[in-house]
Amino acid sequence: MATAHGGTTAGTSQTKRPRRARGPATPSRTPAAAHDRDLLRQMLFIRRFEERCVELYSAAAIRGFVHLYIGEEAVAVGVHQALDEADAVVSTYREHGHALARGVPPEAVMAEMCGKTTGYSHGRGGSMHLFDAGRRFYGGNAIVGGGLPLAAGLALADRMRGESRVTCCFFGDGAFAEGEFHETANLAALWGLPVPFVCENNPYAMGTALAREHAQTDLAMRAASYGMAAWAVDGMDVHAVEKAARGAVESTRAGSGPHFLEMRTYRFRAHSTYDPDGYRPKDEVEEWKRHDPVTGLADGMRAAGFLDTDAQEALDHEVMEAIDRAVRAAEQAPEELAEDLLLHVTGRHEEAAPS
Amino acid sequence: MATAHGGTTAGTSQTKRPRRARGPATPSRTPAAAHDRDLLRQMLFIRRFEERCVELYSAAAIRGFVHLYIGEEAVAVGVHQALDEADAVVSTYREHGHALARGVPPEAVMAEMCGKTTGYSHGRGGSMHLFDAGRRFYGGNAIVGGGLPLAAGLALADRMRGESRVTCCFFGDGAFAEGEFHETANLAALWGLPVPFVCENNPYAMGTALAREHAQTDLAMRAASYGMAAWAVDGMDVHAVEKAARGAVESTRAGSGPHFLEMRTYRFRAHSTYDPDGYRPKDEVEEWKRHDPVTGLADGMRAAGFLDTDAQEALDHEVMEAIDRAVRAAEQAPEELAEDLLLHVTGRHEEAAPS
Amino acid sequence: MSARTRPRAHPDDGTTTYREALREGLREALASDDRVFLMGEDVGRYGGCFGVSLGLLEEFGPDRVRDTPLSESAFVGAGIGAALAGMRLVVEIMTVNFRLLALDQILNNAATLRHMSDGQLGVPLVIRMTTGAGRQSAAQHSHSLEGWYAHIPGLRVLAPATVDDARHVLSAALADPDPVLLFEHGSLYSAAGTLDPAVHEVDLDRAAVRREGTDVTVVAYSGCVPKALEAAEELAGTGINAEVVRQAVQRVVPGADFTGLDPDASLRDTFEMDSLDFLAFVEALAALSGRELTEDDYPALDTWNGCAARLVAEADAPAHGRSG
Amino acid sequence: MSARTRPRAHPDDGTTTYREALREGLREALASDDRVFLMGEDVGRYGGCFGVSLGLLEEFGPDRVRDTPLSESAFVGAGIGAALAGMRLVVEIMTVNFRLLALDQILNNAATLRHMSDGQLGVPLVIRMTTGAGRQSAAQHSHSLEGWYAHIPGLRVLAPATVDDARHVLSAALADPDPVLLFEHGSLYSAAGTLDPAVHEVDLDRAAVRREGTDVTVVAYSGCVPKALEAAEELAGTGINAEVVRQAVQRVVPGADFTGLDPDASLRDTFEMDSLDFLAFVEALAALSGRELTEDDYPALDTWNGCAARLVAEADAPAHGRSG
Ligand SMILES: Cc1ncc(C[n+]2csc(CCOP(=O)(O)OP(=O)(O)O)c2C)c(N)n1
Ligand SMILES: Cc1ncc(C[n+]2csc(CCOP(=O)(O)OP(=O)(O)O)c2C)c(N)n1
Ligand SMILES: [Mg+2]
Ligand SMILES: [Mg+2]
Repeated sequence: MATAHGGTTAGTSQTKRPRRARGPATPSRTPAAAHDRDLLRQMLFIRRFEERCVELYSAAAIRGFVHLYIGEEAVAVGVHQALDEADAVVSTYREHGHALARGVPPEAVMAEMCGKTTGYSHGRGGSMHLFDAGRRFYGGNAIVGGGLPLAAGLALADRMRGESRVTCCFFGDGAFAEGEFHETANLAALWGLPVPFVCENNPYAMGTALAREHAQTDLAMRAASYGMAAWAVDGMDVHAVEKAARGAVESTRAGSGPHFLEMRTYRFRAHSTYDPDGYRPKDEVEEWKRHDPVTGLADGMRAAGFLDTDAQEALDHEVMEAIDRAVRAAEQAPEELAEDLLLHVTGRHEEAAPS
Repeated sequence: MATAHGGTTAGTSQTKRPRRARGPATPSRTPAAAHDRDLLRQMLFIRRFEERCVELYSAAAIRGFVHLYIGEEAVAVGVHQALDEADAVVSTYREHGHALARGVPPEAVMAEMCGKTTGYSHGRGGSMHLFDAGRRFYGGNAIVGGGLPLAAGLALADRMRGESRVTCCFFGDGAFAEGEFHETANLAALWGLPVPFVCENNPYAMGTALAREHAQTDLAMRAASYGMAAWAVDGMDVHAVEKAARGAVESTRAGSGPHFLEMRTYRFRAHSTYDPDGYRPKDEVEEWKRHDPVTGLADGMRAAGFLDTDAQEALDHEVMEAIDRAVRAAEQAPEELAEDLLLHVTGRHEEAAPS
Repeated sequence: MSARTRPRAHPDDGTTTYREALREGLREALASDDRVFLMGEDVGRYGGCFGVSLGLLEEFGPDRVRDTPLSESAFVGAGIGAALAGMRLVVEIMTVNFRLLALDQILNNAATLRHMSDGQLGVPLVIRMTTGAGRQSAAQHSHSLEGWYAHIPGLRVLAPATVDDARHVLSAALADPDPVLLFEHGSLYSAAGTLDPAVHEVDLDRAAVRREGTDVTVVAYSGCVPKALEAAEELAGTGINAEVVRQAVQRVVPGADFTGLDPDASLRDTFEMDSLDFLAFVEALAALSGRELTEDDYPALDTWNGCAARLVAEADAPAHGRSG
Repeated sequence: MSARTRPRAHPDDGTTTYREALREGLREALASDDRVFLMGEDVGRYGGCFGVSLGLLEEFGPDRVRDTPLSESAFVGAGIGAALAGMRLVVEIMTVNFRLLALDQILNNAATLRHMSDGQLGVPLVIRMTTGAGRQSAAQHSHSLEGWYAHIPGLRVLAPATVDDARHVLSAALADPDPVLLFEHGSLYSAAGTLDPAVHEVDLDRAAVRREGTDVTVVAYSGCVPKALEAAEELAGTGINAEVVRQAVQRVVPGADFTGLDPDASLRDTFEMDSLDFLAFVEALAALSGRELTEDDYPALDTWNGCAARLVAEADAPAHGRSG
C-alpha cells in the first residue's frame, strides 16, 4: 500500500507510478517494470534517508538512540505491498523503514528524529517512537518484544467487530527469545487472531549471534509448533518477501488465523549508534552485502530492461530532493517548549483517541 | 530416593524396607514386591495426609490457600525414585506430594500447614511455601511458573562446578503458557543444563481446560521444539512414571542437557479449597478416577501376589499412625510470636545460607 | 464455599455485598455498551478467581467474558491493544501479585503511549485486581502495591472501599480516557452493606467524609475504611468523636483535592501523607524535640497547632537523627 | 564511540572514570573468588551495553562472563537460583526499564525467599543496571525506579555516585547475604575522577559528607551528587557555603544512619525526605501558615529552627489544604 516517498498521504503503488506509460509496451513501461521501479524507489528512499540520519547524528542534530535498518529494506517494503490502508502495523525501535514504507511523511519522520515539534510525536518520541494514528502505525517500541501483545489486542478488536483488517507485527530474532513472544504467539493462534507475524531474523540481537540466543535456531519451525502456518523467506529479495507476505496476509485476512514469516536478512550497520560492532566477522558482513536488496533489485531490473542510466539518475535525484526537503523542514521547525512537557500525560481534559 | 513416610530423615527406598525379607522368596518378599510396597505406601501416605488436611481446613486449623495433589500421587512418587539426595527439587504451590516424596518429615509439613513454628518455615510459609534446604527442596512457589528460572540457576551452578547433580523442576500445564517457561526452556537447552522438567498435565489450569489454554495441546512435542528430548507419560501409572523419570534423569545427569516429561495426570479434587469445581464434566472426573494411581497399583500388586488383606491393613495402619502423630505434634506446637514477624527479612546479622 | 455466592438480583432493600456490587457494575457496563468486554484468567467458566464475574459468561457469552491462558504480560498487553483500537475493556488479573508479570506492559505501554505519541493514542483500559494481605496466604500472595502504581504518571489508581464505591466505580473508570487500575481488597468481597439509593456515581477526584466527627480525623482507603469506621464507633464509646475520611477513590497523590473537608484540616490531610508516613513524621518531630511521646500525644499532634504547642517550644534541644 | 573506551590499566595518578572503576571492581571480584561470575545480555562479546565489562570475556572466559538470550525473567531468576546454590554472581540488566520484565522474580523470589523459608535460604545476588534519564531516549528508556525497589523489604538498593563508590561498591555488595540492586546512572559512566588512595571500601549504611559547608545542606544521590557539588561551587561564589551530603550508597530508607553528620542536621536529613518530598513539605508548611515563600526563605526553612521561626508564629491563620 503505502510508499516511502516524499508525498504526504498513503497511496497504493499503482497510483504512484511516476510517469504514465503511454508509448508502446517496452519492458520499462510494463506494469511489472513500474512496480519494480516503485519497490526500488522505496528501498532507496529508506537507504538514503538513514544515511542522512547518520550524518545528522554525527552533527548532534539527532540524539538518543538510533537503530538503522540499512540492509533490511526489502522486508519493510515487500511486506507493505500486501497491506491495506485499513490494516494496522506494530513495529520496533528499528522502525524508520517500517514507518516510511507505511507512508508516514518523511518530513514528519525526520522532524521527530530531530526532536522537533513538527514530528508526529511533537519531538517527544524520537527515533524509537514514531507513531501515526491516522495511518494505523502503532509505533516503535523501545522494549524488545513490547509491541507483540499490542498487536494481538488490535487484532482481537478487529475480530470481535468482524472487520477484515489485519495487524502486521514486526519484531526481531532476539525478541523471539522473550516470553512475551511465546505468550502472544499462543494467544494469537488460540484465538485465531488476524496477525501476520514478521520476524526479522538478521541473525544478531545486539552483539549476540543467533546460535548463542536460541537452542534451536530454526525459528519458523518453532513458530509452527504453536499451530500456525510458518515459513522462512529470503529477506534480501524484495520479490520473495512480497510474494510471501501476500500469501500470509491474504490467508490471515481470510480468517485462517495468524501466520509467521521468518525473514532472513542482515543489518549492514552496527546495532545502534553506540555500537563499535566488534562481534561480527568482517567477511560475514561482506558476504551479506553481496546480497544487498537495493542493488540486487536494480541489477535485476537492468537485466530485464526495466532500468537504464537515465532512469536510475532520475530516481536518485527524486529521492535526494525529497530527503533534502525533509531535512530542511526539520531544521527549521521549533523545539518543544519546556512548559509543554507535561502535555498529554493524561487525557482527562481531552477526547480519548479515536478508534 | 526419599520416601513419604513417618521418619525424619531422607533415605533411599532400599534402606526403608519395613521388614527385612528373610524367609523363602515368595512373591510378596521379592525386591520387586518390596519396591511396589514402598511405592504404594508413599502414594497412600500422600493421599491420606491430604485427606486429613481437608478435615483440618474445615476445622480452620489450616488456613490460606490449600491445593490438593490427590490423584497425582504417582508423579511425585515415581519421579523421586530416580533422584538422589544430592539432587535438587523445585516445586509449585501444589507441593505437599513433592515434599513428602522428597522425605520432608510429615511433622514439619503438617506444622507448616497449620502455621506452627515447628514447620520448616516457622509457620510463615504455609501450604504454598514448604522449604527444606537440607534436602535441597527449594520450595513451593505461589507464582505459576515462578520456580522454573530458579531451577535453571540451581542447575547452572552445578554445571559450572562440575557436579553431577540434577535439579528436578515440577510445574503444570497452565505454567507452560507463561513466558517464563519458554525463556527457561530455551536457556536450559541452550546451555545444556541438567534439569529434568516434569510437566504435570492434569489438563486444567484452575477452571480453564487445556484446549482453552493452548493453541496446540501436545506439550511434549512443543517442548521438543527447543531441541530437548521430550515425551509424554501415563502419569497415573507409577511404574511408567518411574521408568520415564529414570531415563530422563540418567540422561540428564550424564550431560545430555535438559529433558522434558509430560505427565498426563488428573486432580481428583477441586483446584483449591476456594473452588466449587463447576467447570469439569462429572463423568470426566469419574472416568479418570477409574485410573486412580493408588488403587491401580494396589490391584496390580494383589494380582501379582504382592499384597494381601493383612499387608494392606498393616500398611493402612502404619500410614494413619504416622499421620496422627504429625497432626498431634502440629496441634501442640506454638504459633509464631508477633515480635518474630520481622525475623529473616534480611540476613545481615546472620550467616548467608550454606550452599 | 460461602465466599462464592451465586449471582442474585438485588433485594429491594438495597442490601448487597462488595462482590455483588462489583458484579452489578460489570453487568451494567456489558449490557449498555457493545465495546465493553471482560478478559482474564478464569473470568468465565470459573466465575472469576474470587467469584466476582460468576454468571456473566452465561449472560454475555465467551467472546465478551473471555478466559485467557496464564500469560499475564500478553493478555494485559492485548488489552492495551484492544483499547487502542477503540474497545472499552476490563482486564482482570487475579491478584496484584501476578500483576508484576505484566508490569512492563502497564508502565512502558499503557502509561506512556499517550504522552509519547503526543496525544495521538489513548489507552482507555480498566485493569481490575485483588490486593491486600490478611488471608494467611504468605508473602507471595499478600502485596499491596497501590502506592507503586500511584507514582506512575499516566495511570489512575482506584481503591473502592464501600458497596457504593464498588457499585459505581466501574462506569467512572470506563469513562476515563486513560488506564485505570482498580484495586479490590480481598477482605472486602464478602462485606455486606446497603446501597445508598441517592448515589448514582462516584467522584474519583475528591475525598469523602464517611463519618462526621470533631475530635480527630482518620483518613483511610480500601480495606481500612471499614476498620476505621469500626474503630470510630469504639472511640465514640470513650467520648472521642472521630471523623472518618475515605480518601478519594483514587489513592491520595499530590494534587488530590481536600477542599471539601473541614477548613481546620488535619496535618495528615494537609501533607497528603498516608498513615505510615504520618507516624514517621510525628516520630521525627518527637526525636527532634527530644521528647518521649505517648499515645496521649497523638490527638494533639494530629494538627499543626498541636504539634507546635507540644514540640516546638522544646525544639532548642540538640537535634539528633534517629539512629540505626 | 568515545563512550566506549578500551579497557586500560589505571594510570598511576589514580585518574579513572566511573565506567572503568566499575570494571576494576568486577575484575577484582572475578579474580579473587571462583564463585563469582557475571551474566546478562551482551556482557561478553559486546562488552556490556555501556561498555562496563569490555575485555572481561577475554580475561575470564565465556563461562564466567556469560552472554544470555533476551529473557530477563529467566536469567534474573536463574541468577537467584545460582545464588541459592552458593554462587556469588552479578547479573546485569541493560537498563532499569527492562528490569520490569524480571520484577516478579526480584520481588516474589529474591526478596521473599529468606523470610518465607525462615532463614533457610538466602539470595546473595547482585543485580546491576543503568538508571536515569537525560540522554534523550524518551519515555521507555528514562526511568529511575530506585525508590520503588527501596520500598521492598529484603532488598538493598545502592546507587554509587563517585568513582570511589564505583570502584568499591561491588565487593561490599557481594559480601551482603541478600539481594543487592546496583543502580548506575547512565550519565555518570564517562565521568572522570581521581580515586582516593585512602579509600578501600564503602560503607553501605552511612551517608558521607562530600563537601563541608555551614550554611545549607544539600543531600543527593547517584547522578545528582556531581550536580550538587557543582552547584555548591557556584554558590560559594555568592558567599553561601553549602554542605553536600552523599546519601548512604544505599538510597535513604527508614533506618539509614545519619549520626555521622553534624548534630545540627537539616530537616531534610532528619525526616529522611528526598528533595521532592522536601519541597512539598516546605510548601505545605507555607500554605498552612498562609505565607508566600520566596527563594530567600529556603536556607532558613532547611532547619527545624528556621521553620519554626518563619512559619509557626503565623500558624494561627486558618489552615487550607492545597487545592487541585
Ligand atoms: C526488554 C529489552 N531488553 C533489552 C533491550 C536492549 N536491546 C535493544 S535492541 C536489542 C537487540 C534486539 O535484537 P532483535 O530482536 O534481534 O532485533 P534487531 O535489533 O536485531 O533488529 C537489545 C538487547 C531492550 N530494548 N528491551
Ligand atoms: C502468575 C500467576 N498467575 C495466576 C495465578 C493463580 N493461579 C494459581 S494456580 C493456577 C492454575 C495453574 O495451573 P497449572 O499450571 O496447570 O497447575 P495445576 O494447578 O493444574 O497443578 C492459577 C491460575 C498464580 N498463582 N500465578
Ligand atoms: Mg536481530
Ligand atoms: Mg494443570
